[in-house]
This record gives sequence, C-alpha cells and structure tokens, in this order.
Amino acid sequence: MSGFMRLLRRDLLLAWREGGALGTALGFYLVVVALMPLGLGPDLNLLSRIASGILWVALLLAALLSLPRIFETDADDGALDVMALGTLPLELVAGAKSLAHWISTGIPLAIMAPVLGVLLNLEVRAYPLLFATMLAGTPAISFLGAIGAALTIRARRGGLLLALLVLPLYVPTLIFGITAINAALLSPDGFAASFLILSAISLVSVVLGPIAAAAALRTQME
Amino acid sequence: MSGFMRLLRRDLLLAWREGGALGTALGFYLVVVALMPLGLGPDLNLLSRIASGILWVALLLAALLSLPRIFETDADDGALDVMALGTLPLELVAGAKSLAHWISTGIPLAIMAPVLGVLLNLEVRAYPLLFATMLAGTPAISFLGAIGAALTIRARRGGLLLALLVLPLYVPTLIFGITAINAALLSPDGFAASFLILSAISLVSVVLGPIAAAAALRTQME
Amino acid sequence: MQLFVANLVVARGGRTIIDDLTFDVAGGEALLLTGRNGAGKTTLIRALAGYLRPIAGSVRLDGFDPERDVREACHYVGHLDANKASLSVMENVAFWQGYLGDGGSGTAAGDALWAALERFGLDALADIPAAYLSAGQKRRLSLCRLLVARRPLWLLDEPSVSLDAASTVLLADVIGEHVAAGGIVIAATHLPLGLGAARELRLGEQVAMS
Amino acid sequence: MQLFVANLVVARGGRTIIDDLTFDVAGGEALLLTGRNGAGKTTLIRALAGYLRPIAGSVRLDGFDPERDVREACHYVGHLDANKASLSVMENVAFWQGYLGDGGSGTAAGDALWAALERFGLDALADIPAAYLSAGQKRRLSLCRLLVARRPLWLLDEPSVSLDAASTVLLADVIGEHVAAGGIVIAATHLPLGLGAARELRLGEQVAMS
Amino acid sequence: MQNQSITQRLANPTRFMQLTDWLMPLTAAIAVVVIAAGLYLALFVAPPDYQQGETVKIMFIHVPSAWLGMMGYLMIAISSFGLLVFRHPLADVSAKAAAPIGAAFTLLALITGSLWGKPMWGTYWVWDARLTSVLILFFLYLGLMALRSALDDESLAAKQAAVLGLVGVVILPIIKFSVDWWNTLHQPASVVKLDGPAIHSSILVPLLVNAVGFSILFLALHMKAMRNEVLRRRVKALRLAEVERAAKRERTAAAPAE
Amino acid sequence: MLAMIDLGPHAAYIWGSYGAVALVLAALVAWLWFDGRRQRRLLAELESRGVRRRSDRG
Ligand code: HEM
Ligand SMILES: Nc1ncnc2c1ncn2[C@@H]1O[C@H](COP(=O)(O)OP(=O)(O)OP(=O)(O)O)[C@@H](O)[C@H]1O
Ligand SMILES: Nc1ncnc2c1ncn2[C@@H]1O[C@H](COP(=O)(O)OP(=O)(O)OP(=O)(O)O)[C@@H](O)[C@H]1O
Ligand SMILES: [Mg+2]
Ligand SMILES: [Mg+2]
Repeated sequence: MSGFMRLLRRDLLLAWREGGALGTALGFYLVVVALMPLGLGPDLNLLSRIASGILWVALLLAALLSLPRIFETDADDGALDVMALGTLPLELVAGAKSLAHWISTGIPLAIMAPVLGVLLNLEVRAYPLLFATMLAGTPAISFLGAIGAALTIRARRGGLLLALLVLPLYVPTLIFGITAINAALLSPDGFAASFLILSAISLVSVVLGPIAAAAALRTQME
Repeated sequence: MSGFMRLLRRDLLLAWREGGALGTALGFYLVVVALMPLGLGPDLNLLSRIASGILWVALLLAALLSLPRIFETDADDGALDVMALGTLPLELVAGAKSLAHWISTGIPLAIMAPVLGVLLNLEVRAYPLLFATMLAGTPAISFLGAIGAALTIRARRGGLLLALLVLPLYVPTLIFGITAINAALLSPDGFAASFLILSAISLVSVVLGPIAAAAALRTQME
Repeated sequence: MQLFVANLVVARGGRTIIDDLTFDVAGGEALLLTGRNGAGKTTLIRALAGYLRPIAGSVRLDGFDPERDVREACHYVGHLDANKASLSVMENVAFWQGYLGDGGSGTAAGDALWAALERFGLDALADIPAAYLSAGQKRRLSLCRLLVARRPLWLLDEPSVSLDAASTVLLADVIGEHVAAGGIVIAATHLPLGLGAARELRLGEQVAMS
Repeated sequence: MQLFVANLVVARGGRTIIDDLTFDVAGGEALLLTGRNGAGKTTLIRALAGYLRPIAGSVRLDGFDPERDVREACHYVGHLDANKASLSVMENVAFWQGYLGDGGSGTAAGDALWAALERFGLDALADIPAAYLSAGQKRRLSLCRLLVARRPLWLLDEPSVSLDAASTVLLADVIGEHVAAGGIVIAATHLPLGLGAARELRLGEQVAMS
Repeated sequence: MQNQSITQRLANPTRFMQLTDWLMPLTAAIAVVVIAAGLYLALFVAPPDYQQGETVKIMFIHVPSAWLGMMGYLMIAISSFGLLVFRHPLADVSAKAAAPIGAAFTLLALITGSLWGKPMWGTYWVWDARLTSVLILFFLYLGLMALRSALDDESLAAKQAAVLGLVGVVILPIIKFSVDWWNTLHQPASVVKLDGPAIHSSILVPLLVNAVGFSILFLALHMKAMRNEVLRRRVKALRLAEVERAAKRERTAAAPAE
Repeated sequence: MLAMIDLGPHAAYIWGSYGAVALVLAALVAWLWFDGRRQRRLLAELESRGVRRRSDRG
C-alpha cells in the first residue's frame, strides 16, 4: 500500500474515531439552513425560489468551518514535521488530506443537502440536480480550502482569517453550481454547460490546491 | 478603577492591538453579504425584500466566528487561572469580557450593516431601523455567545461546535430583530412592541450569559 | 498565619492522584514539593489554589481575613506565563498589579511597579512587547506579579524553569524575603532552588497505586 | 556514511542564531549538542532536518543515495510526539512504519513492529489508545519510530525528557546499537544521556549576541 | 441500610444495576403490551375525525412523540441540576443516556408532524412558532451530544453538558406556549388544559393509552441506556487500571537499577 | 388484517408516519442492544485477563 493510501486511510479513520467531526458539520449545516427562513420570513414561494442558493451558501459555510481540521491537529502534535521526512512529496500529503476532507465532509454535506431542501420547500425535481452539482463542486471546496488551511496554521484567530482567504476562491464554484441548477429547472439542456464548467473548476482545484498548500506548509514549518 | 473596568480596558486594548480581529470580522461580514446576491441571483426587488434578513443572518455568522476570542487566548496562556484568584467574581470577569466583545465586534458590525445594505438594495428608510435593532440585539449575541465560548474552550474542533451550540440560542434575537424592521416598514407603530421584546432578550442575556459562562469556566479549570 | 491541609484527596480523570495527604505550613516557612514525574505536584498546587475541587479533605488558612476566600490570599505562577504578547512588559505587569492588588494609590503603585521591574532586571525592557522576550525573561515577567501585589501565600510550579544561574539566585532571594516577612511559599521543583532552610515534601511515595 | 556541515548560518525572526558553524560527523559516531537555553540547539536540529532553510552554508550527507533528498535519510524526534490520542499504540506505530519505511512485506513488517514495542516495553499496551499513556510512555511511543523504519541519520531533540532511569538506559542502548551499525546520531540535551564515547558540540559560545 | 430513601439506594451504580436487572425487562414488556393495546384502539376502534378524516390517526403517535421529546429534555435538565448541585453519581449517567432517546422522539415528532402537515396544511413544513421551537429543541439535543463527543475528559464533559442542559431548558416553555403567544397554524393545546380536555373520548382514550405506553417505553429505553453507560464506565476504569498496573510493574522492575 | 382498514386518500402519509416511528424506535432499540452486548463483551474480556476493580476484590 502506498504512502498516499495509508495517509488517506489514517485521516478517514481519525475523522471517524474523533467522532462528532462529521456530525458537527452536518449539525451546523442544518442550523444555518434553518436560520435562513427565520431571517427571510416564512413565505414558502420565496423560499423555494432561492432554496438552491441558500443550500449552496450554507454548505460553503459549513465546509469552511471544518477546514482547519485538515492540517491543524497534525501541525499541533508534530505529525506534520515527521510527515515531511517521508518519501511522499508534501504535495501528495496535502492531496491525501484534502481528499480525506472531501470524503469525510464534502460528500456527507452533499448528501444532506436534498434532505434539507424539504425545509426550504425546494422543487422535487431539483433534488437530483442539487446532489449532482454538489458532488461535482465540493472537491473544489476541500482542495482550495486546503490552501487557506495551510496558510493559517500558525495565525492567531485562524478561523476568521481562513474564511476571509478562501471565500473569494469559492465564488466561481458557487456561481456555476447555482447556475447549473437554475438552468436545468428552466430548460433541460442548459444544465450541461454549467455542470461541465463546475467540474472543470473542481479538476483544476484538485491539481492546484495541493501544490499551493504544500508551498504554504513548507514556509509554515520554519 | 475597579477590576471590572481594568479588565474591560485591557480586553479592548488587546482587541485593538491584535488588530485584524475587528477587520477580519468586518471582512467576513462583507464577503458573506457579497456572496448572497451571487447565490440568490441579481433580482433587485427580491434582494431588497430580504435584505434585512440577510444582513441579520450574516451578522450572526460573523459575530459567531469571533466568539472564541472571548476566552480562548486567556485560557491558553494561563491568564484565566490568574484571573480566578482576583477579588472580582468570575461572573463579572465573564461579563467584562462579553462587554468588551460587544464593544469591539457587535457595535462595529451594527454600524457596518447599513453600509452593506447598499449592496442589497435595502430601502433607504430601513437604514436607521436596521441600525437601531442591531444595536439593541447584538448584546444578546455577545453575552449568550460567551456561554458557548466558555463551554468549548477545551473542546476539539471548537469553532464548529460553538456554532452548533449558540445558534439555537440566537433564534429569538434573530426573529424579533427582523420582525421589528418589517413591522416598522409596514406600519409606523408596529415597531415598538418587537423592539421592546428584542431589548428585553438582550437584558436577560446580559444577566444570564455571564452566570452560565462563569459556571462553565469553573469546571473548565480542573 | 498558618496553612492546614488535612486528609486531602484529589482525583484527575477518574484516578486518585493525591490520596489522604495531611501537612501544614506555618508563616515564615517555605515548603518544596518534590517527586518523580506524575507524582502529583502540579495537581496538589492547583488544588491548593482552588482550581481543582478535592474529593475529600480540607484546606484552611489561619490568620487570613475569614470573610474572604482562600484564593484571594494566593499567588499562582505555573507553566503558562499569563502575559499578553502584544502588550508591553510594563502594561502586562501594570494590569496584574491593578487586577490582583488592592488598587492602591497612583504614585505608590507606580513606584512598586518600577521596583519590581528593576528587581528582575526588566526595567530596560519596559516598553518592549512581551512577544520579543526570551524564555527566561518571560518567566521573570511572570515572577514580577509576586512583587507588585502583596499576597501571603505563594504557589509556585517549577518557578526556576528556563532561568539562568543569576536569575535563579535572584528568585531564591525574593522567596527568602517573602518568607522572612512571615509569608508562606510552596514550590514544586525538580531542580535545587538554593533555599537553605526549606522543608521538603516528597510526593508519590505514599500514594497507593490502584 | 558521513555528514558534512559547512559554514552554516541560520536565522530566526530576523536574528542570526547559528553563525558560520562547521562540523562533520562520521558514520558510527554520536554527537551531543549542548549549550544554555536559547543557544540554538533546536534551531540547528531543525535546520539539519530541512525544516529551516539556512541563510548560507551547506549540509551534505555522503554515502546516502544521491538521488534522494537528505530528509529521507532522517528520523526526527522532537518535543511534540506526533502520535494521535484516539489511535491505539499499535495503530500509531504501524502508521509511521508504513509511512516512513520502505513498505516491506507484511509479516516481516509485523515482526519489526512487535520487536520495537517489546523493546520499549509497550507490548502490553498495544491496544490501548495513546490518550491513556503517561508522559514517559508517550515519549517511548515516539522513540519506537526509530526502530520500525530504518534510517541512517537520527536527529533527537532532548530525547530523554520525561523518561525514567531504566528507560534512559534503554535509550542509550538503542542509540549505541544504531551507532555500532554505522548510523549517525545527533542529540540535543541538557541531561547526561549515558553515551560513553559521544562527542560534544557546545553551542552558544561562538554566537554573537545582537 | 433499611431506611434509606429510594434516591439514596439508587445512588450506588452497583445497586442500580441490580435493581434494573429485572426492572428493565419488566418495564419493556409492559410497554409493549400497552403500546399494542393503544395501537389497536388507534387503528381499529377510533373513528375518523369529522374535520381531519382518517389523518387524525397520525395524532396517536405524533402527540406522544412530541410529549416525550420534551420530557426527555426535562429529564436532562433535572439530571443536570442533580449533577451540578447534589453531585449525584448517577445524574450524569442519566443525562447522557437521555439525550439520544429524547432526540429520537423529537425527530419522530418532526417527521410525523411533517407527514400530517402535507394533507392538512398542504405542505410538509412551515416556519410557524411551534414547529420552529421544536426544531430548536432538536438542535439543542444535537449540541449536547456534540459537546460531549468533543471533550476528552469525561467529568469535564459531564459538567459542561450540564451547564448547557440547564441553559437550554428555556426552550420548553417556549414550545409549550408558542401556540398561545403567537397565532399559528398549529393546534393549540386541547388535552393538557386547565378546564379539562376539549376532545371527544373516542379519540382521547387511544391517545392517552398510547401516551402512557410510549412513556413506559421511554423509561425502559432510558434504563437500558443508563445500564450501557455504567458498563462503559466500568470498561474505561478497568482499562485505566490496566495501564496503571503496567506502569507500576515497570517502576518496580526499574527500582533496583536506580 | 391491516389491509382491511381503509384510510382514505391520505393512507400513504398515515402509513409513512407509523412506519417512521417503527423504524426509528427499532433503530434505537437495536443500537442500545448491540451497545450493551459490546460493553459486556469488553468487560468480560478485561476480567478474563485478570483485571479487576478494587471494589470487586475486597
Ligand atoms: C413538524 C411539524 C409539527 C411539530 C414539530 C409539532 C409539534 C407538536 C408538539 C411539540 C406538540 C405537543 C404540544 C403540547 O403538549 O402542548 C404537538 C401537539 C399536537 N399537534 Fe403537532 N406538530 C407538528 C405538526 C402537526 C400537524 C400538521 C398537526 C395537525 C394538523 C398537529 C396537531 C397536533 C395536535 C392535535 C396536538 C395535540 C395538542 C394538544 O392536545 O395539546 N401537529 N405537536
Ligand atoms: N487533566 C488530567 N486528566 C487526567 N489525568 C491527569 C491530568 N493531568 C495530569 N494527570 C495525571 O495525574 C498524574 C499527576 O500529574 P501531575 O501533573 O500532578 O504530576 P507532577 O508531579 O506535576 O509531574 P511533573 O513532574 O511532570 O510536573 C499523572 O499521572 C498524570 O498522568
Ligand atoms: N520562531 C522563532 N522566531 C524567532 N526567534 C526564535 C524562534 N524560535 C526560537 N527563537 C529564538 O532563537 C534562539 C534559539 O532558540 P532554540 O530553540 O534553538 O534554543 P535551544 O538551544 O534549543 O534552547 P533550549 O535549551 O531552551 O531548547 C532563542 O534566542 C529564541 O528566542
Ligand atoms: Mg508538574
Ligand atoms: Mg530546544
């Protein structure tokens, strides 16, 4: 088994063992989605019109808050130092950890999104679309987020700073994710174009994210 | 000068010196509000209808992310231990620190809200109402938030957990904050009732928050 | 002034660390806590300061205002320095002076503050942010608290860690003066502190394991 | 195998900590780094491991695969233990074995793992989460890494901290065996490690202050 | 020994285990019988409502679930009080065990309510005061469980969860009176009222039988969960003892060398 | 027997809610049951290894 797979397995095992990690992300997602109608008023027509937007924005925020987990504990207990001595390049270390974050947070959040759609009176035929676009879009969230997570390991008040750093990076994902759903609801073929762009963004992030994150980690160790 | 005032002054000085704190909260507020139109589409009528709700929800999230600051650094560097030896009861310590959080985060966010209202095409006559309700409602955010901050000092994944714990406590503030504005926009006298309830919630929080937070801090030290 | 500790039992994480410990320390006396790692020195000191609630037993301080809590008689200097990196040396000490002390008058308080900084050789660094200090200087900054607010009972957890030889002697002097003035010092340590007459309490030997 | 360090200059936070340091260590030799607090021991070790980028000078390891980076020849054991509280003792060591080692075959790897655990007296605790270990046991768990993945250059930062007497002897034995097999050990320490023939490099004397 | 109060006798976990050894299966059996009777009455005997038609059958499970969701939280709040004030050794076990059960019943109230809402109000969900406050109750349960899972130190987690449990108790009056304070879609109280129930006995009887059955089931589940928790703590204590034993063995082995 | 009950046009909602109750309660019972068995097994394992609590010995 390669170092990449070992690392991936360990991170997933930790996410599972240290329990709550996933549960808390899902709980937060639920709470933010539930807050929105309280803020926007109970008009169900209005809610169903903006449901996909709210679900996307809330997913971004939930994923955002779980980003520090990618590197923070390993940096705090010295594991990252030892990892840097392995034969696995730091880029792949960052890649494995981002992938573990996507599997343990991104996918569950994407699965949860249609369920929460009920609270917002989302149109039933939007459910599969929502799930598909989120599955295609969430890798960008984990892999781009890793850059921010690596940059803020040693910063005071990392969380807030992290949010400020990565939210702008998420804008394209957000726009095309929502465009895809809305296009599909209006015309059956408008979906493909936006969905492809969304997937392309994710692919680019999967490549770029770990490279940038590894660079940030290197400077972080000094 | 009493211990309470000294502590308040120190916390405000620290919030100022460690700069960024305020800047990052305002920055996050700006980014979240700016993301919303991207998520909801650029329909200006729709935006102006839900503007006050979005501004409130985003304010909650921005304040939320800065909550750990209330106790975390003092717990990490042992200052909280020494504070417990002072003549000031721990309840007042928690009170002073919550107050400092309100002054350094709540008030600036409330001031910022009308400015961001421009982005959302908020009705002009709603500006003073928005500012007034936020000024009346934000104390609840800081003082109730202190409970969550005290509960999660030693928790793994503090940020996400904190959000999950305190967001439900914020619901009444959110509901009455928005009800007040909407009532005022519809009929000039509908404002007073909601505004009074909002102020009452804040007052209760100012009393209850520090007591519960101090209880949590005491168990935390062991 | 006298500190009585009777039949103290303290547990952490479900395990009994201090089991039925009885001792007393009179004013004018210094007590050194020793014992192997994990013997319970830090646990005992934190229990005396009131951070840990004992399962059984009592801690009593005779000769201190009975209206006030024992914790208001204590100074605690532990591993964490309780100072803010972004405040200057002076600002840090001044805050603790006001917070822990009786808030005496302006000029007298200012004099006491300067005297403490000079004593610990920090007067030249008064306006420098604490972030720039070396480990030893940080430790001395924490020790300044002892001098700016007068409190009878000093609880010190490995106070000489990261101090160089000269500063260790200085610390011994400061402790000696406090004791000579009738105060009580309880210090956990692995290293000799250079206190001539101090009594020693060896922890860990009497603890029943499981 | 030989490590050459030539004219090394390392700075931290804008201050030069290691200034023009030259030394070499041959295979089969152990080097102790000593010096007062803040002398730069940790800084030097982290520079050798490649965590800190030197301002000038070179670090070269002769006799190691020139295709591979020097860091792949190193073991680093520092103050932080790099183990996960929620994984068991066994799972922790097994992860590092797979990650740092050459991923040898299943049974041989399993044997090496058990041998390391037994050597450091952790075999009885194999299935227990690392969270329950005492400080000394945690330190031994970190040291297990040295045995499960074979690497020639050991960089140890105060390895004997929190070890009791018997374990300190054990550590000296393990270091001795590695040296006898032609490996290199560089260890920073304040306490005697009990290595008979080790060379000592005293840092801090040659450093110009400010 | 003889004249100890019941709480004193229960205070000892060993005693508690002995007692519940037979009490728990008995309670479970009674619960099954009563619920079976209640379901029979609900499904076969109760007439359809003149207004709501057959959907009124949902009430027979919706209302007990909602009541028990709230009762679970009350149980947590009382246990928390017992822990913080009286330091009762089983209080924390009780609080910890009640959380997932209360959360499950709250979830059921939400699900059955939604399924009732679709035919009655034309939608699964509205943001009315009663529904929203029950949702918040559910979040509080989630928060309590997440807080415990995030703190490694068990006694610390117990006290922190107790503080949160007590703070959160304000939600209960809000749920109860939300329908009176704001006019909303949801039914106001018609069973638990000062001037006696306002519904017909053909519906009231099955409802009450079901409510009693579910309550007994709640008690049985709670007892079982408490038993599991006591066992889990024993396992943990034994593990610690094992580690300690190993450490001690080493120390005695090392002693001659010193 | 159940098929005999005519629940009118909203039968799906009624069966759905009864089904949900059955499902959630069954899950709860199963979890408690297996958790209990797991703890008992762990306890037996530890005791067979000779680990005893203080109170069991005296
Ligand atoms: C998700 C949606 C719902 C939630 C969370 C919910 C919650 C509750 C709660 C907490 C209670 C107990 C109140 C108390 O004891 O005072 C209750 C009672 C009740 N609910 Fe609902 N409910 C929901 C939907 C519905 C719907 C759609 C209906 C029927 C149209 C309904 C009818 C009733 C009735 C008749 C009672 C009994 C009231 C009494 O006699 O006290 N509920 N519900
Ligand atoms: N927060 C905690 N939870 C559970 N157990 C703890 C905790 N802190 C310490 N312990 C345990 O309590 C015992 C005593 O610890 P303590 O810190 O008092 O030792 P010490 O004598 O100060 O040791 P040292 O010389 O290392 O400072 C140790 O066995 C330790 O593992
Ligand atoms: N991250 C940092 N940024 C700036 N300066 C640092 C940093 N870390 C250490 N220093 C400074 O570098 C100098 C050398 O530190 P180093 O940790 O190498 O000392 P050391 O010899 O290991 O001391 P010790 O005996 O305490 O371990 C010290 O003066 C210290 O203040
Ligand atoms: Mg100690
Ligand atoms: Mg060092």
